[in-house]
Amino acid sequence: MLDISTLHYLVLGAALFLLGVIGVLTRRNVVIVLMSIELILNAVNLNLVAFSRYWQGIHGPSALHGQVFAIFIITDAAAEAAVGLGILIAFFRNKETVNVDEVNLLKW
Amino acid sequence: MHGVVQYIQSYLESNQTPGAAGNFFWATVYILLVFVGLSVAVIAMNWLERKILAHMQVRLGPMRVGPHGLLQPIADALKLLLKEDIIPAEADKIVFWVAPFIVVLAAFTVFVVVPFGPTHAITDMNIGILFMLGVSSLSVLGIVTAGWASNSHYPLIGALRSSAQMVSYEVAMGLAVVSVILMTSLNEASTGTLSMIGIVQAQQAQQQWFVFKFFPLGLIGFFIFAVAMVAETNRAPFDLPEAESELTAGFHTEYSGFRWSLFFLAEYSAMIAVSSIAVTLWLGGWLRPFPNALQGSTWELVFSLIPGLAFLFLAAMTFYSTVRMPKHPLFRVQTIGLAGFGALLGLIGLILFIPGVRMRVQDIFWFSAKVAGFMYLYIWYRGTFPRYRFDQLMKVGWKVLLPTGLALLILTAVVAMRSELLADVRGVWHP
Amino acid sequence: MNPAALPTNPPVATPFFFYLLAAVMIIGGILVITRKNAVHSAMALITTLLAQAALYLMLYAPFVAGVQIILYAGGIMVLFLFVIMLISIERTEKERQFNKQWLVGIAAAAALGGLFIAVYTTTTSGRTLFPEGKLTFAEGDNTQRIAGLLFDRATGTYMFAFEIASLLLLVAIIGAVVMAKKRI
Amino acid sequence: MTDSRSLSPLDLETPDQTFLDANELVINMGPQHPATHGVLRVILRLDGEKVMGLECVIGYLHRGVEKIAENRTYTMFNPYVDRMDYVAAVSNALGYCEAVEKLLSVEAPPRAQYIRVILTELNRMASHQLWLGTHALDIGAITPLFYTFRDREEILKIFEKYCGARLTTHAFRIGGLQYEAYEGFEKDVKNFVSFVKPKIDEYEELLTTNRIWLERTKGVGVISGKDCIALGVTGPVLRASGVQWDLRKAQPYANYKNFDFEIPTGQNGDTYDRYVVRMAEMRQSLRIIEQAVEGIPEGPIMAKVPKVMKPPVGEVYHSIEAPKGELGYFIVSDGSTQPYRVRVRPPSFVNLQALELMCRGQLVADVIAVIGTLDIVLGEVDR
Repeated sequence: MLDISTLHYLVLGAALFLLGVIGVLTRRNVVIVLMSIELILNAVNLNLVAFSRYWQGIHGPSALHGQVFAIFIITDAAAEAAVGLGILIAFFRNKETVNVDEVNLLKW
Repeated sequence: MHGVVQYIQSYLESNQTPGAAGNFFWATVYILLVFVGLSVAVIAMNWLERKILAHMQVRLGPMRVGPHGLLQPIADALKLLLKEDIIPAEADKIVFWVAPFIVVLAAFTVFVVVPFGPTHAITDMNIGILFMLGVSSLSVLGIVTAGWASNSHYPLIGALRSSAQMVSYEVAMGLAVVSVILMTSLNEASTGTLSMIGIVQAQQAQQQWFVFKFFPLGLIGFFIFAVAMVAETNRAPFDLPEAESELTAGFHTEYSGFRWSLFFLAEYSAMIAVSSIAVTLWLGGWLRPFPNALQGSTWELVFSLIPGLAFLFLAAMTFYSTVRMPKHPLFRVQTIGLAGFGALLGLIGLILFIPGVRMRVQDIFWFSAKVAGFMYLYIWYRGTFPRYRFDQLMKVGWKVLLPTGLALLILTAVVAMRSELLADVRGVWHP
Repeated sequence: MNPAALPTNPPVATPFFFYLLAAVMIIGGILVITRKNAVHSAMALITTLLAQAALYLMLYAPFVAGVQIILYAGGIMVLFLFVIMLISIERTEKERQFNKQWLVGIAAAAALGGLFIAVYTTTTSGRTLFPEGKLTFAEGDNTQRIAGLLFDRATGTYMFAFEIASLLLLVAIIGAVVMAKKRI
Repeated sequence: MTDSRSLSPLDLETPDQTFLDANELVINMGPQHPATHGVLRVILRLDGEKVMGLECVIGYLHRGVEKIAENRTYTMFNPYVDRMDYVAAVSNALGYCEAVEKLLSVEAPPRAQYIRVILTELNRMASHQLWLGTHALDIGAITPLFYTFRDREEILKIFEKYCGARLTTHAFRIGGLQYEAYEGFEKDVKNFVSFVKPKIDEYEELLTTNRIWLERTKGVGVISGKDCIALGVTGPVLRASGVQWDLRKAQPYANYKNFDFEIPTGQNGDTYDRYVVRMAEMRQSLRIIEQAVEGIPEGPIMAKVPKVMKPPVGEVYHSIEAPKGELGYFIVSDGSTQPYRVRVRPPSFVNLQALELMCRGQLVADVIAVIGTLDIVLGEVDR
């Protein structure tokens, strides 16, 4: 088998990203839409860490900017999930549904 | 064959963990060894818990299967394996099927980084303690999905309770752990570490268990962890997710037979796992007691004799109860069994006196003895305390442990800063 | 045979594990977006995240892997499951799963994919991005180095960003509480 | 919260508006449940863990005891009452025998009265010990159960030696006793008293100052004295709410006015006060037993009652202070050998009514604690 290059990771990241995009664009269930967003964020993370590995190969073991970015994105994802799910609960309590299609009013 | 012997020899002489040695085969063997040992420990724990609890409650506990009920856990295991495996008709079958395995996997995987000795660990990860906390937090996934998949109210409430409980106590637990990681950076050779082996080595280098470090800061951290770990493993007095008087059996109400026994196995191995974290972080892991006060080759010899003596003492106790067995022919088989068990213990004790084995095994012995102390605490709690109510449990977690943990972290950082600056002045600390 | 002769840091079976984990991740991702039941989706997502943590380990990023497990799998996904249990999902399971624009969505995603392919095939350095593929690092100081980037006075490029992130988390906590609370 | 304290009947149709009903959960606790003390079924409406309302469904242990009485002679019915509150069988028998004695206008001789008091108070001890063990078990402390059962065993041994049965004793007869106290009865009772006194301290040591126990019981299941009276709640539950009402003092029967004892009361009417009151009652019971065993007079143990009992036409209500509260017997006689109607006022049944009031707005775990603290016996609730 071939040695694994950065490109392998990038392709994997792109595939996951696309899956996430499809999920966000086509699903009606808000929970699954949020999960697809997590998928997208993770695809980005994978790319960043792969780049960091590549960068380390060039600039030595201290070039960890990609990994730091990944940590920030994970922090972001936590915040996003908390707020998103909070909105989801408020929405469900008032509308008794979790379908994005029904979020078509500016008030409820 | 010769190569194998040579390999074992070289391993025994080397200072690397089997995982670090990088040999796939031997790492696997070591994993199997640890897991078999863990299963045996769980079985022994089952018997001990029933006996100790029984004696606390003025009764005898299991006495029928084997002498003093020694074979009772085996009988229990057989019963559970032979029981019908019921999956409720309305349950979500796949998730119901998978959930116990998640719990068991999470509980067992933790042991990959548990250091039983400087060279007795499957692997020494750079992020050991992070890995341990992370993987042990995965078990909550299994519990939540088990409760949900049962499609029944009591398990669902149990699952919600346990997820809330475990997530909130993890925070306090993490803060206590971080304070220890700060302490590891204070020895003059290292810059702090997350590795489990590194943490114990830091205690060795600083000639002090971290529970006594910056007295009373280390002690406070230890207490926070000791409370949080009971809540983390869903044991009394924090056993709300499976509170039998309220929720019948909580998240595993609908489970039976083999699958139920997996939950049982996971609970006990999780108890051993968090106790090992506590022992590693605060009680010096494999280090023998008084590493700084009682030094010198004489003390080394004395302490290295203790494991063998402990086993011989157990053997003597067993023989004493053999003598006390009724002299009735009905009890002959049991008496012989007990004598055999005593002989086994004595044999182990004698083996532990062989110099090579002695030096090699005492790490494991001290580690296990400390963990066993924690196991006894667990049983003691269960025999003594009533159960907390859910809101009180949350109150303890968020309003007591969390602020204490934060204050502890800040105080530790301040104190550590001061000693680091001192070290910097001495020119031994370098970032 | 002395201890020094023991192999140190031997090459892991990288291609095999990469393809295995990649397959797990892709299958998990597909399951996430196709399952009717949100709990099944969440389980698939957890599998994906754990496989990704393993990939991080292969990329010599142990700290990120640990954070991934502890935060994503242990924290965020538990939150997801918790919420899924709070809202009853029986009704949504029987409903239509995909919206009316699913065709447009897939087309858009396909266009994006085409863009990716175009970029990756035209980039000349694509296949040689790991010039030192065999190079291994001591993992020992990964955490310390990240900490240096985050906190150190001299090398801490991301100190300010770190503080901002803590602010973000604070805002998120307040926001989540405000949103989810029935009555303040 | 203010309206949950009122006595309005539970309205299951319109949910309480302070709660949103998006995730209301209806849980069927029982009839098969480890902590409902038998076959009580409680339908709980929960918001998360908070109890929005509950409804008790009883009758799973109904045996028609009152109906059976109409087809039995007065003597033949006597053993049946033991099966109602089976953990306090002696008290049941005392109430029944005294009620029929009142109807017949006879009185048991003093010696019989003394032995009755000793056995009844022993039975109160046994009942309270069983309550303590199971109540602590419900709250999660498993060890007190074994301690109390160990000590209750000694009481049962005395019962067994006296009349041959341990639980459903059938110890008393209408008009007195069938059996003379056995050889060494007084010594056994004295030994028991000196044996159990330190044991009560032992239970208290485990629980009274235990932080978790205090948190679990203080302020849980509060009921005011007024509500107790309105609902007809009696016994330790009433006394813990600050009402000093004990039939042994208020309407002395069976020689109780000869003994010196106190009525322990609480102030807050919460689970902890009920616990304290019952613990104090155990000590008071021991006081009564000590006095009674010192002063047993010699003499006959059976009054003169006809072989075939035909009470005069009329009715009688007689109530005694059973361990769980006021146990009353209303007997209507039509002059025949069989009662025309027997109606029992069981304390457990009446006390159970307070459950809904005590639990609303509390948590699931509190429901368990409150069921335990009410000290119900389903045999008596369902009869």
